[in-house]
Amino acid sequence: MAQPILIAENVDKSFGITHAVKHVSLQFERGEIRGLIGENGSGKSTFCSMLCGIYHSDGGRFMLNGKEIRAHNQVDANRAGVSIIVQEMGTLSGLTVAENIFLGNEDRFIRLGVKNTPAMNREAQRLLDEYGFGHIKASLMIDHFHFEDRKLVEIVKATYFKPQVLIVDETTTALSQYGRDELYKIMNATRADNRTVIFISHDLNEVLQHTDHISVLRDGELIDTIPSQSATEDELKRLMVGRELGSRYYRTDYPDETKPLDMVLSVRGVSVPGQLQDVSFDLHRGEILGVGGLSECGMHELGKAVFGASYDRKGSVTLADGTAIRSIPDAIRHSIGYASKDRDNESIIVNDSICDNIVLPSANDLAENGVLMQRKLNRFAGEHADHMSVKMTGIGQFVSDLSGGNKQKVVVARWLGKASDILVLDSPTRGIDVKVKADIYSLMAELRAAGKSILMISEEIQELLGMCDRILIMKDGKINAEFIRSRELGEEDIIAKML
Amino acid sequence: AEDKIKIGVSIWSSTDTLGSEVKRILDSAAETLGVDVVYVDQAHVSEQVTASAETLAMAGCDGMIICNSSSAEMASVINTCTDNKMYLAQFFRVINAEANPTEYEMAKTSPYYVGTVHESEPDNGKRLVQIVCEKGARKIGLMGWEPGDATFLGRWEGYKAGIEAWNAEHPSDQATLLEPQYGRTTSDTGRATAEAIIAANPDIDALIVAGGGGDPLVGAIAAIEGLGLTGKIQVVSTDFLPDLGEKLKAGAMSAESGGHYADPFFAFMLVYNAIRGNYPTSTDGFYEVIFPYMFVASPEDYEAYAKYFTGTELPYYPDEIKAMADYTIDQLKEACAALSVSDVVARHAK
Amino acid sequence: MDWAARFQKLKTNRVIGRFYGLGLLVVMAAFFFAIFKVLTPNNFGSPENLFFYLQSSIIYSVGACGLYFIVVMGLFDFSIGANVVLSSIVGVVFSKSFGYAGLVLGCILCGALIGFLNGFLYIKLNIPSMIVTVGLMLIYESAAYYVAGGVKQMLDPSLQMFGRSPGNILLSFAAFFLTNFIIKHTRIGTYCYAIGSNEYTAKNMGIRVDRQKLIGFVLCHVFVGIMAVLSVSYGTSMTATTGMASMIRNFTPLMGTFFGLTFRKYGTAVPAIIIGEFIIAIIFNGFVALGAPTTVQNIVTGAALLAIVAFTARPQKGAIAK
Amino acid sequence: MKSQNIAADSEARSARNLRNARVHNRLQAFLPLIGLLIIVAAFAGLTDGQIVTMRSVRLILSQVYPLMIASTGVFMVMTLGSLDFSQGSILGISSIVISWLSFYSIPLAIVGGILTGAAIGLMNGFFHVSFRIPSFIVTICTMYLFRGLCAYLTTDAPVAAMPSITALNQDWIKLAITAGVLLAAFLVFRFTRIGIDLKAIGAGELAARYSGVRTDLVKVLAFVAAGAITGIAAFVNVVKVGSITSTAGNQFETQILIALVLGGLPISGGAKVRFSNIIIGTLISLILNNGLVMIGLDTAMQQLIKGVIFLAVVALTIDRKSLKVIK
Ligand SMILES: Nc1ncnc2c1ncn2[C@@H]1O[C@H](COP(=O)(O)OP(=O)(O)OP(=O)(O)O)[C@@H](O)[C@H]1O
Ligand SMILES: Nc1ncnc2c1ncn2[C@@H]1O[C@H](COP(=O)(O)OP(=O)(O)OP(=O)(O)O)[C@@H](O)[C@H]1O
Ligand SMILES: [Mg+2]
Ligand SMILES: [Mg+2]
Repeated sequence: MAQPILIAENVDKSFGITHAVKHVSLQFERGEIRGLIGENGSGKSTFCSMLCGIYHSDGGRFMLNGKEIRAHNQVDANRAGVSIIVQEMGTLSGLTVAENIFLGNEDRFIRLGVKNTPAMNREAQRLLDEYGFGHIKASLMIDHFHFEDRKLVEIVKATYFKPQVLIVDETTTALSQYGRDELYKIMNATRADNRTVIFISHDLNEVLQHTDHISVLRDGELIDTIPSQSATEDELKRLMVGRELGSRYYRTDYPDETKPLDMVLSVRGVSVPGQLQDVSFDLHRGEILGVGGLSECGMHELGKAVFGASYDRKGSVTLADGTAIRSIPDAIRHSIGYASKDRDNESIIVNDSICDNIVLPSANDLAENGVLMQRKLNRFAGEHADHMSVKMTGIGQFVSDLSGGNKQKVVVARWLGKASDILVLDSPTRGIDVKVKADIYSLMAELRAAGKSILMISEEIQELLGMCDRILIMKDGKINAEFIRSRELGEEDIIAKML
Repeated sequence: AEDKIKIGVSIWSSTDTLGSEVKRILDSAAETLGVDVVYVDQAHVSEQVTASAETLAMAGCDGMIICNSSSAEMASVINTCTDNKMYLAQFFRVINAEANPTEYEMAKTSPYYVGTVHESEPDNGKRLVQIVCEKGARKIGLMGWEPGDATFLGRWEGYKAGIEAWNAEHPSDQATLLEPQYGRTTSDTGRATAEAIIAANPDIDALIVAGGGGDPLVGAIAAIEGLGLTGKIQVVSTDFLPDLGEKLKAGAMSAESGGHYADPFFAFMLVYNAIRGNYPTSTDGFYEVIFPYMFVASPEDYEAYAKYFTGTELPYYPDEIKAMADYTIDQLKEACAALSVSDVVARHAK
Repeated sequence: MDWAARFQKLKTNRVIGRFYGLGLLVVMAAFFFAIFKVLTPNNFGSPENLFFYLQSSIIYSVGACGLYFIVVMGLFDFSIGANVVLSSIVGVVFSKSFGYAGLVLGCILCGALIGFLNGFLYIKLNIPSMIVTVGLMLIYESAAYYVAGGVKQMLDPSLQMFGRSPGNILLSFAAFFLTNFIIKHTRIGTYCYAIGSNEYTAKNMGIRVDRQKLIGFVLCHVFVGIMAVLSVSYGTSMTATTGMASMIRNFTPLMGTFFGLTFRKYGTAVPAIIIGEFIIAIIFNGFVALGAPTTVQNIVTGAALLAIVAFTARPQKGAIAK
Repeated sequence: MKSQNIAADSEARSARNLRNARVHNRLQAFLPLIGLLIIVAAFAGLTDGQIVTMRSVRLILSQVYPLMIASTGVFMVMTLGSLDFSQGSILGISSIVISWLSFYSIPLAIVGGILTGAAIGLMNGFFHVSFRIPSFIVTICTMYLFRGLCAYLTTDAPVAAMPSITALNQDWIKLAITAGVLLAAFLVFRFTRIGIDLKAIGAGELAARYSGVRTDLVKVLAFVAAGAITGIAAFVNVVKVGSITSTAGNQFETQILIALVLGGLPISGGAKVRFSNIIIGTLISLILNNGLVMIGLDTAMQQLIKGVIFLAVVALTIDRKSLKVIK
């Protein structure tokens, strides 16, 4: 057998205590498309980011064509023959399409310091045409194009120089069928050219169809690499999930659903341009309602819409007594709390004290005639932080010093402090270790028992299955399915409705 | 160092053209008389003007001289001086008795307000207008530096009075003065403003650059040269230029008044003598010393001026300064009134 | 497609888009021109007058071009005015021995040095650019005083070519073309925009961000050095004054930069800077022609600029502005 | 076993890091105060103790009032991470209004000055918030605008206040006003949710919005407050100066900026601001100004030293950690 094109030897990476990639050793053959799958947070992106110089590995090395590759940034990696289409937006606004494609690699158009813009535009246009993306004009600002076209530009940027190894990290979710087909063509062409593609996707069907081998990661560990031809979706899922459901930290009760529930929140015909279409559902007292789907399905926006945080929201969100929720202050005043998926930017004020963070939504309640006494605030914040057993040196400590799990505890503490009856929790256990996860799950169960209502948005199917009384699955901005909690309900049922 | 007299100078800027000349003459006097001087630049910003007196009091000055930007500020300055037993004299400025009677009264009653040395700005303005009118100008543009500056307002009064006087005498040959525009204190803004004035009023035959430290004047002359109007538009001003002689020769300038950088010297002398107890300060009045402007209207005038006023020369030699230190107030007034180009030429020719 | 969308589409067309931006600018200039022409038809706005307005405005446009490099990266510089003063004085001093070469090179090299110092200290001390340049402004002002020796620096009449019409036009338009060239035809321009757009991603693309910022500062102050040549040639003298007096010189170029930023999306930053400053000159001269005090001009300029920035801004909902 | 060791190890390390960070933070907070003490000590040495005499203290205080009052307002704006360059113009215009109204009644004049400042602040806040234009662009535009207006109103003569108003120019009155403003602002900052809101917006606007802070409203209010408070500073100014010229308030905004930065206020605002920044900063700034004069240096040298000290103080005290990218 020929020498593998890329070898990862014992690659390791931790973010603080989170061991994101655990001593992974992997080989990639020349002329193959390799699927890389695993649950959210299993370390796929981190693994690829190290290869591309976006992160530095803590240990191990990558060998490309028998030579060690140590990239310090993406352009380095490109020069060495590795390129990546990242999960997030990778284009820069304010630059033209052509400038974006050649950013950091303009040298070939520069003679004596002069950039030959027409030549660069021509070349970019030629590439775009060649890829069949002729509708994108190379000389225009990237800002003129919507998300999908920008992703196509990224595809061109990452592949035009025929890299030895091309990484496609969950790009397909952003693409329509047309874009996907174009991407598959490029992947196939790369393989035909005896080069290699690493393809990351949550769409198992897609992975099975388009890859030669599939490697499965779970909690940062390499589980197995299997040939695609003989694999089945079920087998992949088993490899991905691996551990037993529910045994340790999920709920174990399966209440009989005949018990009538009081509606506490009613969502009717909610639409947000480009994100949500006509979503309606009810949330009941003492219920954990799960919302699942693929990242871009609109479920994260749904949390914002319920919390009154969406711009241009249509439709209504009302409480049982008919009170309409139109803005964030409305929501907070009426006992709705919200924890965002983007914890550091939206949930918590990182550069502020734990005390201020916990107190903020409750400030009006804590004030006597508008006066806030620091002692009272401290007591309040201290109580709730302790209740959540936040690991801290004191409530004056800045949140930026805390670990992810403890940040999340602070977020929860603030809404418990506000005595919120309805909690909208978006990806509450994202990037959190097992112990804190367990804490959060047991807290959710407690709250549920106390008659509070929780809308849990999650990308983790097991979590939905393990915790929710009811699960809504979203697709393309709409509710695609609804499941009631039961022992029989399995991941497959859910995945089937997500894709 | 304890008994050395210390005199503060509150000035708009000790670094611009006029300011550094003022500094030069004051430094020389201080050195001659063994006095410490301390400068505070206040940019003619009212609140900084009043603060400057406090700063000087803090610095332990026995007296100070000040160029304020409006009369009303003097109330605060006089208070500060009285409270801190610091003698005070104004230069380039006088408290306007009609507009600011309270401040005027305070100045009179304060035992620390020694007096003021000032030019008669209205007279100066009037005289300049007379010169240009006599040289044939009938429509006169006017460029100030900052709106509302006390000195400019005084000069403007004079320009208007000059026009009135001319028109009263020549009912059939009237002259007009345009509304002022403001060219700030740099040469490029001065030029832009002068160009704008001329573009809007192509028929003006004279331009008064009221002052502003000389830079706007330089810009205005450049504007006129740039437009090819040198000699067609007379320029008069109240700031001397380093190359005034050439400009006069070339007809770029018509007449100029100035030389007032020696004025603070007399204010300095007032305070110096008050500190030494030579000039008793009454609680019902103060000394008023009128400083004459020097007028230069020909290259020859300027040559003499340049020789004895600029460069390394100063209008008074150290031994003269020493002698002046013991002048009575009347002698001092006389010396001040006598200062002119020919006076300096006569004294220094010896 | 409704009208608005069709219009939007037109604006995004590359060629028409550029003309749209230019057109908007010309319409604005024409608007102010027309107002004053109607109000005071006889002494405002003859072609000859307009040419003079242009000559006084291009000085600031050159400085605005320089500042543009800094501001698109999200940085700021308060030492523009101090640089004009210091560089002019250095230029005049050198012109006494080396003539035009001394003047031009003195100003530009002094500017480049200042730019280097600003960038270097900003990067090494890690202090926000706005603050570091306030401190340096104080220092440059005093440096200028010591270089000038407290004396008004007069530019020799035989060296005033850049204060008159072909000289100033040639030099400043050379500067405009150079700016446009650097922005559009070298990697510097691309990298400046990239850093302004997202510093982190830019770093990931292999752009050496610190070096690029340093280049930005040097370029900025080289253009300010050219502005110094034009300023001192136009005014024919320069005086060093301390006490933050140079701050006032920051603002007129800054106004032009605002225009450039506002019209950047149409790809017409440099023309916007030139026409923007020209509009400011029109307003100024218009008020002088009306016989209204120039003070009114500042009011109108401030208000007009605020209005232009406000109405060309199309803020995204929820966007964060500090 | 081994992994346990590693875990314990990293636990200990992070505890140590935390401790160090805390000590560092505390030190960071006291640096400006230390700076003030060093500067006082240095000038006391250089001026034979003159700067610490009762007289000097009184005189410095007398200069500090308007700056300290106005800095209090700008402090709020800068806590947001925004800037206000229109302060000097506000001081000028408010002073003019106060001078006009002083002929009718002093209380009316004070109210008028405050309202004028508040109105300009409202304009700043409105344009900043509703068009999302960076505050420094908006306030530079309004600075230009109102400086022009100020010059226009003082073209023919300085605007004089009623002469008897200077009778109010007494230390205790100015001290009382300043203390009143500081105390009121402190109480609001410390004992109402406004303080928490301001810091939260500066530290993370988006998260603040999601925590129920009405960010747009609070931002506008901060600009209004900054204007209104400068209206009060304008009253003290009028009382001291008696009449208003076109240059009134020139460069005031820069003095405020320099003072607050010297006081250790992070320019990005946020939760690390401290109320003491105002007091320490204005004092450092004025001691520097006056001390250099007392030493008897010439102006250019004073300014050179001031620039160097400014940069040095900022370089030593600035908190770089809370700035993700330094712009
Ligand atoms: N910026 C920081 N400054 C100081 N200490 C920090 C900082 N960030 C993290 N730490 C500390 O480092 C440790 C590891 O943090 P990290 O976020 O990786 O933890 P984690 O594994 O995500 O924990 P959790 O299980 O709570 O999510 C924590 O104890 C935290 O206090
Ligand atoms: N910059 C970071 N700082 C701290 N933790 C991180 C960081 N990036 C990733 N992690 C953590 O590392 C783990 C692996 O994340 P990674 O993004 O590689 O997962 P993934 O498999 O790509 O997931 P997804 O399918 O959601 O993209 C997660 O627990 C994640 O929270
Ligand atoms: Mg990923
Ligand atoms: Mg974590």
